[in-house]
Amino acid sequence: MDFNDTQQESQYRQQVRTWLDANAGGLKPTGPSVFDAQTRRGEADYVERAKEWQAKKTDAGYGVIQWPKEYGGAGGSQMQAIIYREEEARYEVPAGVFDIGLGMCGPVLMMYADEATKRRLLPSMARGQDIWCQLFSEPIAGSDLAGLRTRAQRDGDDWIVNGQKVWTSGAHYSRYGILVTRHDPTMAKHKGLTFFWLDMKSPGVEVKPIRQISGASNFNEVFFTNVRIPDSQRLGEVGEGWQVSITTLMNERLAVGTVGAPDFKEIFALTRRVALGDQPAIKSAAVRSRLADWYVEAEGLRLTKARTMTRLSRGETPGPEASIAKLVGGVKQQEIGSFGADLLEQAGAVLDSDVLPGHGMFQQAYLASPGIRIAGGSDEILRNIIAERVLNLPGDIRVDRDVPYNEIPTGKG
Amino acid sequence: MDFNDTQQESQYRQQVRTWLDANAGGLKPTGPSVFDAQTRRGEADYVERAKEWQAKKTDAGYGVIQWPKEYGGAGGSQMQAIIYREEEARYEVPAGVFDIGLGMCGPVLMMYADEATKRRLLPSMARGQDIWCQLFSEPIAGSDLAGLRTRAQRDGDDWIVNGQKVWTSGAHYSRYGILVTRHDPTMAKHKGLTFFWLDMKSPGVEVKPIRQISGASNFNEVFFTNVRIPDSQRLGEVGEGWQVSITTLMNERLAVGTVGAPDFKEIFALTRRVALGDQPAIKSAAVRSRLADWYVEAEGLRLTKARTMTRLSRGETPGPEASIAKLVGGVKQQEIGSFGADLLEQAGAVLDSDVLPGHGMFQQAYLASPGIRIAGGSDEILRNIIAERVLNLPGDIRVDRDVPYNEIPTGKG
Amino acid sequence: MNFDFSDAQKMLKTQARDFLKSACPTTVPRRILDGNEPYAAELWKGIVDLEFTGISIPEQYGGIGYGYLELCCVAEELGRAVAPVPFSSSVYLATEAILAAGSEEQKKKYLPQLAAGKLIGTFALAEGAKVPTAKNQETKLEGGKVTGEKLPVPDGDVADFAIVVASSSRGPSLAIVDLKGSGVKREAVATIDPTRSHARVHFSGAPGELLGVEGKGWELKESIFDRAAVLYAMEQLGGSDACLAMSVDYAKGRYAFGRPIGSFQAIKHKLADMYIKNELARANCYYGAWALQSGAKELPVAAAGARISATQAYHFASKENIQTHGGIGFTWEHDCHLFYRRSKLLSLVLGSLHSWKDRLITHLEKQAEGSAASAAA
Amino acid sequence: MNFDFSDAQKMLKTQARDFLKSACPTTVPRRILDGNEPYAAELWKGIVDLEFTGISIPEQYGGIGYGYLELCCVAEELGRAVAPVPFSSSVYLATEAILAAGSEEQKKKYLPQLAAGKLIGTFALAEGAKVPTAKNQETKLEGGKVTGEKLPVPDGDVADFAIVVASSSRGPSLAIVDLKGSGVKREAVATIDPTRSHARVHFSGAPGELLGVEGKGWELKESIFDRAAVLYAMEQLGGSDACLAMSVDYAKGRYAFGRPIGSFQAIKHKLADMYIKNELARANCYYGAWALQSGAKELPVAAAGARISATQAYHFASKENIQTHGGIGFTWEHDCHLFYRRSKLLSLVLGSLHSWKDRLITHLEKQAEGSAASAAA
Repeated sequence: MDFNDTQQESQYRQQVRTWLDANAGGLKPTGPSVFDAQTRRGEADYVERAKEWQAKKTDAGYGVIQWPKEYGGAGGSQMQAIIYREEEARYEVPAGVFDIGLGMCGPVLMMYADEATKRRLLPSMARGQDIWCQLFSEPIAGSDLAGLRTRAQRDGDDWIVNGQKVWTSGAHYSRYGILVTRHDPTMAKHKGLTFFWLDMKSPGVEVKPIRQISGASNFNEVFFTNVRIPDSQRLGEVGEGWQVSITTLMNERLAVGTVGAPDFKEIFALTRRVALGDQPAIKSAAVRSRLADWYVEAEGLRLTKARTMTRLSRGETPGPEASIAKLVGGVKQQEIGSFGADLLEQAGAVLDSDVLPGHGMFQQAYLASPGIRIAGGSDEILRNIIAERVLNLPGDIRVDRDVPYNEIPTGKG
Repeated sequence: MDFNDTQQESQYRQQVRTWLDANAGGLKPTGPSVFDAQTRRGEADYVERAKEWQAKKTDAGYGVIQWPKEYGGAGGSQMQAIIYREEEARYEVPAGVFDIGLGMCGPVLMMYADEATKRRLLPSMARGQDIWCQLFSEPIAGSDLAGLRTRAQRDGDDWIVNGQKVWTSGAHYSRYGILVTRHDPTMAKHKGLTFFWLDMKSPGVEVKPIRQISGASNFNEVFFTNVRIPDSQRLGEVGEGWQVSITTLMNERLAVGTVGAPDFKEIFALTRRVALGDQPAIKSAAVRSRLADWYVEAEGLRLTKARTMTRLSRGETPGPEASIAKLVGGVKQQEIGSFGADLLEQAGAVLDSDVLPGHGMFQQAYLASPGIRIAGGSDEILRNIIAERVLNLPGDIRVDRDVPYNEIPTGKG
Repeated sequence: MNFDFSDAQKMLKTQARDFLKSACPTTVPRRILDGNEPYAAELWKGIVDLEFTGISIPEQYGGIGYGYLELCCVAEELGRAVAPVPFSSSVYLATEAILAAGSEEQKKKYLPQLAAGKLIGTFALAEGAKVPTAKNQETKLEGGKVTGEKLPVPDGDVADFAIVVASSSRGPSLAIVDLKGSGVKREAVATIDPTRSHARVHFSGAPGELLGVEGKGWELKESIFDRAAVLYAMEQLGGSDACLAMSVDYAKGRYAFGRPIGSFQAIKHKLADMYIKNELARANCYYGAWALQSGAKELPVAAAGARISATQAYHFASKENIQTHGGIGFTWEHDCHLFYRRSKLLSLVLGSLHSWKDRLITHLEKQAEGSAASAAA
Repeated sequence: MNFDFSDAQKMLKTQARDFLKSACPTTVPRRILDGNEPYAAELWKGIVDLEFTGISIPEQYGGIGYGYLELCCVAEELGRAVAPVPFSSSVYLATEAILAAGSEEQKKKYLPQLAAGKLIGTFALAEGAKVPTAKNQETKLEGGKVTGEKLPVPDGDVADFAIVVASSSRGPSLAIVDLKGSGVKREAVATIDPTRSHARVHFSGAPGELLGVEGKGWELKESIFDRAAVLYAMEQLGGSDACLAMSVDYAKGRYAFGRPIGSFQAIKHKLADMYIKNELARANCYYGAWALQSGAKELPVAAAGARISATQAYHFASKENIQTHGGIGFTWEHDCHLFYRRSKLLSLVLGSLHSWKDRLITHLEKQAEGSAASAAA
């Protein structure tokens, strides 16, 4: 048992560092990270810089390391990709823009698209030229994705799509998207689905931002009005849409995961800085007790990830760790945000960090964390997944199976 | 809003106090109560003393105050009964032995037995001469009581009963019991049940004590082998057993409830007595935080009870408060027991209070509390009850309705 | 025993609820959230017209001289409606402070105006990111002049006057300062709940009129906060109830997997827990109300109990209400966050849960020592 | 990076598990629970024959000189089996203490015997109902004689010798005392877990052989406890895993309302939470194991992390395992309480969660100050 690289790994890491030192925009400031409210101000620039950086990486062989060369990857190993990610994380570089495309859309295309399509679309995706988004959830179909309503009707060699998607990250700057639709509402809900990729510039596609509690807009609503999609853009057979979606979601579980700051590091720093009575808050046994809880949770997640990495490096497929990371991390951040605000007493209500320099991060986290507990699989859904897929406990009783979709009760909607 | 008696009430309270001072065995020691492991040592005496005390009360008109005189009660009001209970609680008198009889068996007899039976059985029950028990749960039917298996087969004017009951308090010193059985396994589970009262001395009734984790034996298993019960002892119609049981359980929800010591008072006293570092444990902010949580819970329960009393005094029927008291109280006692042991570090493991005078109570509570969280409705069942009966949320999906009982899946059992 | 509100009090409560249903649907706090108004002026006027601002003020000072149980009824409803008005600052804090410590002259001067809503008052304690103590008050009161900075001051940008905690040569004292007068600079600051405005208030030799005994300001502030804690707790209880009602309603109407989400135990049991916390908080709050009304010696303990349990209940209810709503629940457009924000604000305005827990145990220790002493005597 | 046990280590673990499956089914701890034996002698002999008692002891002292990762593998399995043997006292505490501080002579004298199971050792710290500190040790070491009383001493009634924390004129020191020799009176005491025997040990001038530097006993005890914390945590992890397995198995086979209780979310989600706590504890425990094996400077922090997370996981798993089983779960006849008792015992034997949390944060503060200092330098 050790935390050291193999010789090859450390050589590769060294090589990566040298390149990053020469090409990345310098190291991140160490110490507690600063919270980024992620409004859409300056987002366009950010996306541009991200594209440039991705292109640069790709030219240097660090683009999508684990993908085959013919699809725009570097033909490297899973482990090299991990090492690169670890190293890049230490630098100030634009990140996150391509996660959904490379993490979910790419893999699904590789499995279901024909060779020509793959060679046409994947390289520009890998290089960051074309950003992709994922069009799954609907107002009526969140946790119950298979309950989706968006219709696709066959029309000669095309399909006509009408309906609405929601919670689509990056839809407003995406060139392409993957889309699951219902082609037959008279079939059982999981059987009547069909999957496509589409050009987001197609006539009839309209994107509207969703504003979250935190004020940020990380998501969109996407409306489809008589959108034409050639049958050649279908992924999987007609009626196979659910299986295709599931494969994609499996990849999401790996993509989703680690919840950002504030975490233990930040709350620990705060409790050493602010006073409670006559001494720093950290001297209070009550504060120490909470800190210890968060420390072992944060460490538990960090080290669970290390166990996953170890399995990956052996070519094994990882388990449900990502679900755990989001489930534990979301609740933890909500508690930490709330506790951080409490430490300032009345002043804990102040949100504006210009008014209280060095503060505001915990208040922002208090407002952002409810979204973490819901997006990409709610706490409740993740517990079901762990119970059913890891512990093999029985599924919930289903009343929506083997019933025509259009006869399943929907209440008000 | 006030906590004072009305003039009548305070007169009655005064009268009760005078009588108790003259007749009860003196006041309880104040301060934190001492935990009673309730083994069966000396139980027989205890039961005898309880019977004498109940008889004495009855002669003085304090037996079952709210019952009609013709059934052995004092024909008093609900409120007088409450006042008497409040006052008696301050004295050293044997309690608890008649709760099930008077709280559950009596009421169900009043509703379903014929006049002659009532006049025959209720007075001796009220006077404490005959103790009653309740024979409901079975190994296969706990939370799912209606899943019970004990068979009653018609034989002329009698019924022949075979099967097993479990968790029967006081069965070993009870003269009579109320019993729910299945007379027809081919009917739907809730429809094939029939309810009786029976003489516990009937041939074929065998009582075996159950030992709990705590070492105490508050419950019994009761086995029935060809036990004959005259049809005249049936309560409710054939097949009406479920409705009769439900009425009884409604009364149980009121009977069950307040969880005993250790509670806030005891853990508060302990934290003032034992040291943590150089000062009393109560000076630790971590300890204060936990204490405050328990205080508001304990007060919340005490004052919720006060709200119930207020409703009772107006002749209204109380809600689900008792469920709350047990649900919150059981978990609270488990935490307090565990925390109380932790305060003594290594010595917290010592169970024997002869070895560590003044301790042992919290360790005993740690061992006894798991039973509280399960007996008389598990935490999970109580949450269901609150969700469905108070918040009117939909019931769980049922797969055991409208199916013949003997076709319902039972797994291993 | 009669541990319940009277029929008259319940009628007042219904009146308040009905009024707020029509005068303060969630579109009103939402308007303040999204717009530039510091508070809903028309709603404030409606509340004043109903004389809710004068409930605890005796008739000889222009009030209607009801008791605190009546004020509690109104507070619960204002909390339920997430009302965006300076009621708490002006009534629970400023009015109570003057009732408690004001000279006859001060009472005559301020109370009628407060009752009539012609003046809005507030209370200025916090001085930024630190736990306020009797010793660390940097704002000074010297020669009738107040100097220093208070942040955040609830409604500090709209209030006409503030009762300021300031250190004089005799120790912590309370001073009434005209916020529209000389030597006062104030600017609104963004808080976690934009439906209730807050300000940074800077005093440079602003005239300060002593309230109560000089040097005894901290004890006074403590007793004012004990009383206010009960009233804020009632607001928290109302908000917490509103969250439970929203969640239950949504859980019945929202379907997933072909059934109402309220039929899943993950949701059912979450809402059962919400109900339980609310009921325990309600019992503690009513006890606080009783102690406030009857001036019982139990008030400090009862107030802390109400404050702690209501804070915990509202925190749980407001966050799990969002969780119950799922995706729609964390959007700006949905009402869930109005309660989530208000819950946090109310949990901080009189000091954090941590401080109130410490306060509760301190009082219980005193009680225990007291009874031990009396037993010994 | 390779954050996992080696194949050889996993084989040892499997060997230990298979052995305990047959040699220590729950009927064995149950026998100790209900009977009068202090521990399962035949099981102890089997463990000794497998040389588990010699894993961490170098070959020159009669051990087999494996590393701590191997010992961790065995510890996890002993915990899973709720093994009623003095392994932890003799191996994690006594053996480790002598390895850490023993003179060459002491090592030669004790280690081979400990490895061969001819001697059982233990560690005597607690002196009744108080948190042990460097200052409050009332047991004295004067002129090579130990006087005082230790309570409770794990396996104190069966151990051949104990390493006793005692105050000498130079300060807290460790002394090896022959518990069968003169000046020692001992009596078994009932604890929350009768499957592991404990004693009150009274010393009246019992000969005590100094272990390590006189006056440095407390630092020594701290480092011994850091190392032992990892090993106890592995036992806690094993027990916690066993509870999860029991619960899952029961939830699948037990039917209510015509369906397995494991299909109700109240149970499913409870068990999911159990799994999560166990996985987080596992990660922390493995980290502790790594630090112990590699003698990393992170040991004190890693050990506290392992200790805290494993204590929390086992507490949750053992109590909710009973809850999952319902009525049968709180009967004496069912196995659930074996784990519930052991969980509590293990959470106390090295000091409570509260102490370890404080210890963790203290180390983290030192680290932070250190890194700040080095940054400044």
